Amino acid sequence: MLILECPYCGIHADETELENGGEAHLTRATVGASDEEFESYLFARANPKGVHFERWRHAYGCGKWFLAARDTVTLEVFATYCAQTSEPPAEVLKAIRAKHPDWEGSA
Amino acid sequence: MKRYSAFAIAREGLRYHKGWERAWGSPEPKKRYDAIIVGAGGHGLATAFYLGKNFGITNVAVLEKGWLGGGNTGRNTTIIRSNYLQDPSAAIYEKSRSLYETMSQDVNMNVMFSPRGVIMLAQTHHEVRGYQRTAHANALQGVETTFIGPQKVKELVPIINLEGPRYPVLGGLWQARGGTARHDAVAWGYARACSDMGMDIIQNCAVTGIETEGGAVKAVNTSKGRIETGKLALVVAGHSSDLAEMAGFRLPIESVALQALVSEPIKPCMDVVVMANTVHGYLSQSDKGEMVIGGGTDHYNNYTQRGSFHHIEETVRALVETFPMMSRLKMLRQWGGIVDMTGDRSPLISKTPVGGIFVNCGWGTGGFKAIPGSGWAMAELVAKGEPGPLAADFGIERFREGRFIDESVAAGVAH
Amino acid sequence: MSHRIDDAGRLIDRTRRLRFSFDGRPMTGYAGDTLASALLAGGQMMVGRSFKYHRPRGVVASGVEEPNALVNLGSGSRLEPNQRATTTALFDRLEARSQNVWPSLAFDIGAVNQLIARFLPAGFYYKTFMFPRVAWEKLFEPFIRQSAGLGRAPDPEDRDADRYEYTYHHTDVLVIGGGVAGLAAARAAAAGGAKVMVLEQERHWGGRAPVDGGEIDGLDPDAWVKAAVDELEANDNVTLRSATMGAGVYDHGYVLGYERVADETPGDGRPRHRLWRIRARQVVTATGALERPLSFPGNDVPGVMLAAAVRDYAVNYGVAVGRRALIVTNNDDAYRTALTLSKLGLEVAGIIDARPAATGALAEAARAAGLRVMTGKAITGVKGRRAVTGATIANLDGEGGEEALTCDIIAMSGGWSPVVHLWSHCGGKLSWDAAAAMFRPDPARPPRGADGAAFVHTAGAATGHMSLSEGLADAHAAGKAAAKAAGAKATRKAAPKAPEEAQQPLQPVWIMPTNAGPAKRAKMWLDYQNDVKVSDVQLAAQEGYQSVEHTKRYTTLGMATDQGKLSNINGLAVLSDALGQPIPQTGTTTFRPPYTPISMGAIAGEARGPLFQPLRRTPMHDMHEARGVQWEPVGHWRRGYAYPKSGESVDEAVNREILATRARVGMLDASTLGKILVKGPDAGRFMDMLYTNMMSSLPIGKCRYGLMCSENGFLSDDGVVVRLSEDSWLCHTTTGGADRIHGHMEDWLQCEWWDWKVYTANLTEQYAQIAVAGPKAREVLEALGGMDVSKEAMPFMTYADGVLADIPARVFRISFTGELSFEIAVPAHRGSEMWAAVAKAGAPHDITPYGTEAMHIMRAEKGFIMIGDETDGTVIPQDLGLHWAISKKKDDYLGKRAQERSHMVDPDRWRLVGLRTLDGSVIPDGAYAVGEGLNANGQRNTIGRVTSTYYSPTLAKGIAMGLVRHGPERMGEVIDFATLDGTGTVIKAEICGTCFYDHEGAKADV
Amino acid sequence: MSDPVTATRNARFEGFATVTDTGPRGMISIRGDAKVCAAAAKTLGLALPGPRAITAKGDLQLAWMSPDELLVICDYDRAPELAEKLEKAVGENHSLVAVVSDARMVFRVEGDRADEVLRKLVPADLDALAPGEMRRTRIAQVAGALWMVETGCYEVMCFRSVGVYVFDLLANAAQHGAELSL
Ligand SMILES: Cc1cc2nc3c(=O)[nH]c(=O)nc-3n(C[C@H](O)[C@H](O)[C@H](O)COP(=O)(O)OP(=O)(O)OC[C@H]3O[C@@H](n4cnc5c(N)ncnc54)[C@H](O)[C@@H]3O)c2cc1C
Ligand SMILES: NC(=O)c1ccc[n+]([C@@H]2O[C@H](COP(=O)([O-])OP(=O)(O)OC[C@H]3O[C@@H](n4cnc5c(N)ncnc54)[C@H](O)[C@@H]3O)[C@@H](O)[C@H]2O)c1
Ligand SMILES: Cc1cc2nc3c(=O)[nH]c(=O)nc-3n(C[C@H](O)[C@H](O)[C@H](O)COP(=O)(O)O)c2cc1C
Ligand SMILES: [Zn+2]
Repeated sequence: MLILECPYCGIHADETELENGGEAHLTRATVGASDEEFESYLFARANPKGVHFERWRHAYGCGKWFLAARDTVTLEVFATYCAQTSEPPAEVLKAIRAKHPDWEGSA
Repeated sequence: MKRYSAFAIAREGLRYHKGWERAWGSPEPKKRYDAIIVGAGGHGLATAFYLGKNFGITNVAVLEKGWLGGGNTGRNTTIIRSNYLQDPSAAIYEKSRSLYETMSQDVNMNVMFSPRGVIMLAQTHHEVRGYQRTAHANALQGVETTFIGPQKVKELVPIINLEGPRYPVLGGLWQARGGTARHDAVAWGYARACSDMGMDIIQNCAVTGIETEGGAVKAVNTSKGRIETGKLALVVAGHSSDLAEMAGFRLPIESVALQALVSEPIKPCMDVVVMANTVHGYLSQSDKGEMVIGGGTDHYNNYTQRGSFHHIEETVRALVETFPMMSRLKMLRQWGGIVDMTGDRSPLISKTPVGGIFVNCGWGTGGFKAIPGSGWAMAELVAKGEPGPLAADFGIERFREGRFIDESVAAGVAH
Repeated sequence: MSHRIDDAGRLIDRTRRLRFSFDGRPMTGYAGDTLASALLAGGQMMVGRSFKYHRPRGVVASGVEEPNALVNLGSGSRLEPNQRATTTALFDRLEARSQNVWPSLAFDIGAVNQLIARFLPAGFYYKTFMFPRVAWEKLFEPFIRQSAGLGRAPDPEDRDADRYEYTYHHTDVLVIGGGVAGLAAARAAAAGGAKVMVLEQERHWGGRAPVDGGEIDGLDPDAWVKAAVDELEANDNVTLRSATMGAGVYDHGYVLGYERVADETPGDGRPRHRLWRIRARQVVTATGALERPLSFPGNDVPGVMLAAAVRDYAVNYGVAVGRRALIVTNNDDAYRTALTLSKLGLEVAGIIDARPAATGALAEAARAAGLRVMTGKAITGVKGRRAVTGATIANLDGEGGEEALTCDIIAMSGGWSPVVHLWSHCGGKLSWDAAAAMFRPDPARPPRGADGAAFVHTAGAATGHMSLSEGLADAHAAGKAAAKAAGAKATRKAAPKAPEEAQQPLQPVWIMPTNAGPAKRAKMWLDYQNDVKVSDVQLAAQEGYQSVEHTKRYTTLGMATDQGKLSNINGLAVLSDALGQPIPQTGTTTFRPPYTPISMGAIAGEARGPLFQPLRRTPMHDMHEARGVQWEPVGHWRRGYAYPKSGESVDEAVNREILATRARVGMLDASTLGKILVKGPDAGRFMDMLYTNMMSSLPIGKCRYGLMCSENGFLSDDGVVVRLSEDSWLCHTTTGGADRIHGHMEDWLQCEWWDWKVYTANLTEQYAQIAVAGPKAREVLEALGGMDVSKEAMPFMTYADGVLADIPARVFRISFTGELSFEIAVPAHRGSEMWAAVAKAGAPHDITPYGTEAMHIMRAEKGFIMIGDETDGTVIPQDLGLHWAISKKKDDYLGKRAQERSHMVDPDRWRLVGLRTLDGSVIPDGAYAVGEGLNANGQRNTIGRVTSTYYSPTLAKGIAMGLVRHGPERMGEVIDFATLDGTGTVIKAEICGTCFYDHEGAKADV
Repeated sequence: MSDPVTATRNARFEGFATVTDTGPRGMISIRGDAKVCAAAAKTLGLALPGPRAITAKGDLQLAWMSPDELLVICDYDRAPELAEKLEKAVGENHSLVAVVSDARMVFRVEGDRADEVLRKLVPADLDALAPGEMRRTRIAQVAGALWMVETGCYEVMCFRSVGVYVFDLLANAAQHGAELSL
């Protein structure tokens, strides 16, 4: 029963107020992309044991999507941040490294 | 291996059971095997069994990071059925179901396959049509199912409330020879039979790395050292992405928690297995008397073998509504497993970008029933390097081609 | 004979006598009794039978750990199977019945299993019942099933007479356990200003201390507990809940509390149970410790009990379970029982202490009280079958000759195990304390919360501190630490103090006598309820079920309703011994919630009957209901399927509705259709990405049918799009699609095209919408008055805003039936008013309300697709011949790239056609068209399937659409649809166009 | 012309707290950036609410719904006219103004133990709900929002189609004998 802070409302929302949207920071591949690129965009998932960047929507709140860096093994949440970014901001990476100094980034 | 039988029990009973041997060995790993299977769940062990039985390949090791059968094989709600919609699914699940019929004799351990029938309830017109479609498909696929009306449902499931205030039962898809089996015994039975064929089942042996050379597998590194092989089968369910990453590729897999629970044991009140997909719950009563109950998955990536309680609530609500007598039973225990969900919710039995490495995963919430059939098909793939007809459609390339095997279309979940 | 002791019983009220019955026998007890104490007071030693061998079983414990005393409580709509007598508060007219007995508790047929017990060791069923194959299915399994289970299944036709509810609670510190440790922790936490909640499963506070005695801050424990509770209750920051169990600890500080509100007052109208969904920043588990049995032969005979339980019954309930007790122990604590009993005037046959010497203060006190203490000894056998009559003793190793003693109860203590369950639920790890022979929480490996920091602490006996003085100090520190971690101040208050007690360490004794041979080991019970014995665990080890998890599953150790509270530690010690490995290497099985079983009713909460799921009602819901509508659930909505008149079948009603609509005019409640407003300078561009069609070019005031696909290329929704103004579009979606599609739009706008200037608003619920369809539709609207609805003013596929029947309305000229048709949207609060107005205006034409089924059939007659019928998540628009709705001019739209993949452009894909049966019959729903031969897996080849198939009342014959391989190229060909009648009969159907009615579309465009 | 009717039409339940349907309310949804929101607030003569806040003057209320969304709550009859005014005020700025009065319902829960009714149904921490704060959250199985009117009085907003469900939930939770007695 996770709790995540919605960066827009500042609410520590209950999991049941949220909706998960899968892996974050995917780059949309579309017309013009190769079959491989398109397949990878739609299906190949990091699914790591450890730090995962993912999308959440404050569905029963402000309705906004936000992103989270969360550990899939300990369920620790390192940070939540706004969705309008194509890669994790520096302070998010810093928050992760503070806990996992040898974390190498998402594969 | 000494055979199990009533006679053996009588003999041992008289001498306080001193003579029973180990069910399976506990060897140290050799330097090299012809084939290594990672994961001693049902699928891994069945793969090993059929490698030996169908192809005579017995220089095989099954590596298991924990205790054998301790993954999803040891924590599922044991529903066995083959009334799938799409041809490739129906083929492999029916093969599997038919192998369950003789599994006890095949492995000489009573796995208690109990073909007492499975009903999938239809509670909306849409579901009625979906299941009628499945019944039509099954007839052509050689899977015996029928669409039954509400009264027949009530006869089979006396505890059901047909007139639920929200979703009255309009009928159901009935597979008379679906049922359940004793999940642990499936793993134990295969382990014992594999061990008897001379295979090494090595527990507490986690694979931590995969060595490749020239695009093909060379060896695995494990918590018990390095072991060489030319054929490596990854059969690790929820951990598949982890192993794939060791070999340098990604899979269309996400790992999420699926939960189950049991009630306290009560006197028999329901023989058949019931699945209610509209409201999200399914249950059966075990031979010990507990109601074995499952529901939906969590929606976030998770490796904890726990899950979020609101799914339990949702499932229990659904069941109390459909089977009102459940209200006064108690939940005894709840648990979770990490299931491997693919992009189309159907499994992978496939070659991979690395030579000699094969994957069998993606069974998600419904692979217990597939264990023997999947092992049969996987053994063929590993032995020959190419899939046979049962596995042919389950290759990873289908995602590139857009050729999905989507079972959700007929309605609901897939346990 | 009464078993009551005169001057004891701190929890009972002797002035309030309660009547109850056991197996129909009338009995009495006192207010404050548990069912178990009342049964024991009435001399009822035997209370049930075990699962496998049907052995006679009596009460062993006094609390949640009880494995034997389970009863069917109540009857009819209040029957509760497997109710634990030790935690059931007695109430007047309570009815209890023993379980797993037939025909009766005293004479039970199943007991024959005892005679062959030798041949029924752990896992015997895995080794037999395999031959002949059918015998398992037809003979053995049915037999095993018949004897399964314990309690009675409630009658399926009875409805639970009670109600249940949930509640949420948020707290800084949650203390689970209201013993002296819990209370001390709560005081420390509250003193720092933290918001504190304390849960205690029992109805009274204080835990063991009031029975065990001692002194806290100079007070006797009872007095201290009372003062502590008063103090906490007076504190605004503190919430105390008794009769509320901490059932489970979950991720991120979520804890389930299970409150038994009205168990003892059935029918008083209060919720029976309440499930607390608690979010705690910090949790302190002060859950105490549980006493372990000793494994000696015959340790399951009724009358063999935990030593502390014997003491509890005497002190708390004034019940002398027997008159002459034999104490057997490996630690000091059981001496308390001996002393208590003798102080109350009961006989103590002796104290068997496994340790070579007993030197502690309690042992000295026992000797001083004249009790016989025998050290280095073991019980080697128990006399009696249904009740203890005596025991034999010998040296601990079994040697040295046996002595027989008479006694009517045996009070055993194998040491204490901290209750680590709640610590462990969410990942807290344990370490083995060899000196104290217990697993205790390892504070270095705690459960961690959202911030990665520890969120559970333990206190008192739950930490492993078995003395009052240490336990209180520990609890105070835990409360202080928890408050601090939750952001409150740390108190400066001192911890409560208790005098130090010198204790002699216990000596682990896992089987007794230690030299017991196979026959004796087969009589030493570990798991009473599931009949697991020492010999079973040893057999598992011998057969290679070495992991403790394998042993559990092979023997069923710890899987009974008590979840091994008594048996697990003893079992794994036996296993470790058999494997010759240290106990920590064996480890424990996984602790899972709930701590003790909780009712499904509570888990379902208020969500039953009408509150089971939200029911979405349209503004006209009640009007349909009043008309006797046949409902159909569509998602959470309820839509009218048809409106049968009295004496009419549903099918007849559907046909009548269609004919009336086609001949005159019909009306449909279309309010559930999604209505999403999309607005902004970039809205056109966005619409072009969302829909496969070109929507940016739609002229203002016009409507256009559109398709939406998922990024995977599959058709996901359809509906009419309306251009409202230069920068705004109104998108109609399917009923099920409204929320999903709105979410989908926001997803793309927020997460991909966040620089596009587009806003959306889901206006679905703002409007009631009524479709008026049929040749007389225009006349109906004209009669409503207020708007010019002529063909000229409002051509097909346009809309207009205005006032209709004095209600502000937006009227669309769109048609899903193929008839002249208007859809009228009005503010939802005016919906029923408009419905009534339409009905009135249409009365001269006999306007007929029609339901979803009539709508489905009429659209099928027209060859219009339906999301969910023609589509199933695997179908792309190209399959449906909807090329005209896929813009070729656009560079991109969601799903476009996906539709270029090899399988999507495969010419062999099944494509939509109409199907006309040669004999006019209706093809069954879901039928497949068969091809030649079998595929590689031996399955019959198929070449297509029906997607929609109906009896068309308009054409008076069956019509269908279906997806067929190369379908559109095979017009006029006849194909075979397989039936399910088992005879191989096929239905022959000719491939035709999808439209069966008014090909030119003349009727709609008038 | 007859009156607009809500889904529960003057419903009222008296248990340990009182639950009432407050009748039709005017509501206007405004989407826009900070500038648009500020202009809207100014037009209404109300303070611009910060995150989660609801500001009020007379019977006019302005609620923060999300970073780019406000909700005006007013008299039912005034909504169309106010919406027009707002449209004008935000002018050419990219925005969306829509009357949504009929899409929602508002219930009032009153009494010394009013909070206990809500505690049973929403996962939000009621003790943390500040005066002047509107919490959007989940009410049992549907979306909703609530705010405190004054001590012992809350208003609860939900969608119209689930009005009966929410009313039944509130009434069920408020039954005599089911006090939490916190
Ligand atoms: C709660 C629940 C209910 C279910 N209900 C049903 C049902 O009713 N019917 C049905 O058909 N299916 C059901 N399923 C699904 C079914 O359990 C699984 O699909 C099936 O058991 C998968 O078997 P497996 O052998 O692939 O995986 P597992 O049994 O999980 O085996 C994988 C093994 O790989 C090991 N492993 C992982 N990583 C490594 C490594 N690095 N090195 C060595 N070993 C490793 C794991 O320890 C594990 O033992 C359910 C699943 C769950 C969780
Ligand atoms: N000398 C010994 O060997 C020995 C052994 C055990 C206990 N003790 C004595 O026991 C006392 C220990 O005090 P303590 O407070 O640590 O333990 P306790 O056993 O007195 O209290 C624990 C309390 O927690 C409650 N509880 C347990 N699990 C719960 C749950 N899941 N939800 C709600 N309530 C739950 C119990 O009902 C009990 O009231 C001292 O008096 C100590 O001397 C002594
Ligand atoms: C079919 C089935 C029946 C079960 N029956 C019981 C039972 O009667 N008693 C019990 O304690 N657990 C029962 N369990 C749950 C197991 O104890 C255990 O929780 C589950 O296998 C997951 O393992 P874990 O909890 O050790 O992680 C059952 C599990 C399954 C799959
Ligand atoms: Zn938010």
